[in-house]
Amino acid sequence: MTTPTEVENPRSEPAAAADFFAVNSIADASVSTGSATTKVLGWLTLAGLVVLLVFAFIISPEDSRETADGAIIGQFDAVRLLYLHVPAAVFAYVAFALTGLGSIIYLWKRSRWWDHVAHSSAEIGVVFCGVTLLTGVIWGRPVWNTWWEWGDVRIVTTLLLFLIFVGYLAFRSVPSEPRRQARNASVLAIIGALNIPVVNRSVEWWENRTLHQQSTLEELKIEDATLLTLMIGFAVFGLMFLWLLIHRFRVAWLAEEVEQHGLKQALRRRREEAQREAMVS
Amino acid sequence: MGFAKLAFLAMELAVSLRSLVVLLGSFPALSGVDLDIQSGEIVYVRGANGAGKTTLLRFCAGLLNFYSGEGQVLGFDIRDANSDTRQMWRTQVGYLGHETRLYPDLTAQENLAFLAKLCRAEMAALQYGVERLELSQELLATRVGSLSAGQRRRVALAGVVLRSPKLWLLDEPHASLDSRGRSCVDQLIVDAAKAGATLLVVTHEPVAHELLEAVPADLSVGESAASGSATAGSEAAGSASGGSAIACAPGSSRLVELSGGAVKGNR
Amino acid sequence: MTLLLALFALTHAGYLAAGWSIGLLAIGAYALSVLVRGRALSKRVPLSRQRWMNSLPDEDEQS
Amino acid sequence: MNTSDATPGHLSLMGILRTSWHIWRKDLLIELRSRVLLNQILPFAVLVLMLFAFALDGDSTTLEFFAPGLFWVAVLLAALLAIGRSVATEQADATMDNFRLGSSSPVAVFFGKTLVILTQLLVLEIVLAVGVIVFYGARLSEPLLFVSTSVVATSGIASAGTLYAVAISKLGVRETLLPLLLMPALVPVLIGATRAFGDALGTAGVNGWQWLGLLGAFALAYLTLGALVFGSLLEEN
Repeated sequence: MTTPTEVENPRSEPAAAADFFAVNSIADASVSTGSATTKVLGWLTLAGLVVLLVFAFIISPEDSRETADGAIIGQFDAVRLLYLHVPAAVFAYVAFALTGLGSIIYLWKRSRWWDHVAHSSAEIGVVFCGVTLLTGVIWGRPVWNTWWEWGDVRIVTTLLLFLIFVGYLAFRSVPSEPRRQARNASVLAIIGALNIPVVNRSVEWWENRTLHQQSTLEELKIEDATLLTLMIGFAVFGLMFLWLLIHRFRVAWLAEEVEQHGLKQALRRRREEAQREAMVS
Repeated sequence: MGFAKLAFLAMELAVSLRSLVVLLGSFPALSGVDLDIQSGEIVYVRGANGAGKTTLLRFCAGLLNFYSGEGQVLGFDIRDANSDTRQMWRTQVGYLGHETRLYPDLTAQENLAFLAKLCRAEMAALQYGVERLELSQELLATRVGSLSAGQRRRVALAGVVLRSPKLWLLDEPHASLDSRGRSCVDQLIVDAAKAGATLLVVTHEPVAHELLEAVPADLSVGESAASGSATAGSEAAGSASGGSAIACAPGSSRLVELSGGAVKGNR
Repeated sequence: MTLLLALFALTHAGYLAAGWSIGLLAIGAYALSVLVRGRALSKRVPLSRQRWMNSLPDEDEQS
Repeated sequence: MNTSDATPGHLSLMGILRTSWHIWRKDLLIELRSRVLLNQILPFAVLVLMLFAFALDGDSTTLEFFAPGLFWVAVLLAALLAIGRSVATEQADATMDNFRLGSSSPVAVFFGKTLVILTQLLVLEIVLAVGVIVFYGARLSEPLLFVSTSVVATSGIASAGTLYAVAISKLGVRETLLPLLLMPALVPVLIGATRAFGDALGTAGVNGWQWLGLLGAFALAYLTLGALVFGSLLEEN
């Protein structure tokens, strides 16, 4: 990752309190979470998105092939939705895996840095997961002739994963003691991440049939343009994920800064109060 | 001399805190406490609402983590995050908070028996608690939910007594007690200190002079340790630990004022 | 018009347009909300604590 | 009979089991006095069975076929109440502090509370079993599988429930948040237990014992996880 890696455990430096107050020049503060790196990243993402759209709608062919008995089958134009659906799904899973990883490291090292990574990643994961479900439903209608298929393992697993992390975010949105929240949220995230394989297995055993492409790449009768478009999709979503993660992380970091600032002021006020009282008596 | 003083510091201080900051959420309930309490001492803590009295007690009970500072309680370094150490620390304190921590659906007897089992106290200790708090058989057989506030308080205190704690942390033990209950508690406090326990008692009422002087006053009543507010923390720390290394008699008592989450020396 | 509708039905263009636009709009809206939150918060934090502004000296590095 | 002399006896297995047992007995005593399970949660569970019958138009074939799933949904709904009640018991007068200040390890508290919920739900399941047999016409073809599925699946529900309930016990919104967190996590139990019951009640041609294995792994995972993290969940800040 880029710049924010320099920041290690912002909580563990109460000693810097004094000069922080001396500066206190909030008026000329910056007004965004952007930096040179993220600007480049952002433009690259947007440019990539345009390229992706061009490839998805114009260059890549529609999915159709002839079976042995002469019928023409395939997803036809609907395949173009997969260039959004598949990368979003993959990076939703990546995001949740990162949340699980960040939570484990948080419990181990107790550095708020990793807690912010976990929280940020979960939020992005929920957005991507929502997009996955939405496009999946829209794609299923023309191709499977049904909006939703309970017999399908991946779609059910993904919905559950979505709900688990919606719950995680709901937990995090309730204001409470910050360290306890971070600790308990980490536990929730780890359980949630561990649930993925369990849910997946159980849904698969549940109904031993599945509509889903066993492996999307295999089924898509890999034509060069199709594969290339999918790869572009992965690249664009990778950049997008990184951009979102960095910005969201900085939001979390700023929120903690504000909290720390409030804490230091509260501490100062409280000490003044103590001194005043001592003077009186 | 140096050795004697060191030994004194190691052996005799039941509680020793330096610049202790404790957060509740992101509010600094304790903003820098410097406090030394010797074994066998009774320290009354007074202060306005929100001064941090309850937080100080809960911290000393090992129930809260701190933000910055250092020190020890009953010989346990407060920086030691090991959960076993923490557990041992907690088992040696007797903490009475605002809540009575009793189950309203159980009788007083059942509540006390459960508490005794949780901390593995012996039946004799339970019996001692029952006697000291003058709990009648009839009261013991009553559901806690239908006891009066004062009676519940006495049951809760018996629950503290049965732990035979080394450090007593009592949050307004007089609350909702009648005069007989109060004198009962006062006597309990003095006796516990004489038996070698250390007591930290939060009170809103003016502490009666006869209480503070119930013990030989010639042995450093009040001026042993607590001094310095938080902002002067560093210099106060030196004087507080070094200044008055006079052993106090078991049962000697003093008053400490808490305001703005910091202790200031009194008398 | 009916021809256009028929074309939509035949080529799944409606599904395609809906899927892509809703998907990208959702992500775009989220990105925007992150930026807005960041802007609001960074007004309340001194510049010296926003370390990604790498033009500034990192004064807290030692602590 | 060790007293509070700070030996690390609180870590011994016997110490943990003894404390769990005391917590179990204490909660059952409270239940005997307050009758919340008997007077409120049990009737509610039976009511749920009735609601299903209304929703499915009282069709006896449908009800018999779906009896396993309906049974477990009723259990899950009642479990939410039982778990909420179990935490509320400790929340009323800060009795959670007694556990923190006690000399036993937090693991004992976790096991004890799990055991309480397990017991209560098993009692509830006996009533529900009679309910599906009487109301839905379910036929018990494999009693052993039926009983072992109940015990194992309910252990999973109880341990996961205790874990989640304590993780959010300090929040004011815990009643509304608990279902959102707990239900997705319990989906594997619902699937597994329904399938195993399908075998036990003879409505599905599957191997129920295989599903019992999944349920066992789930329960074991949550019991282990709970034992590992419960201490930090109990801490205040």
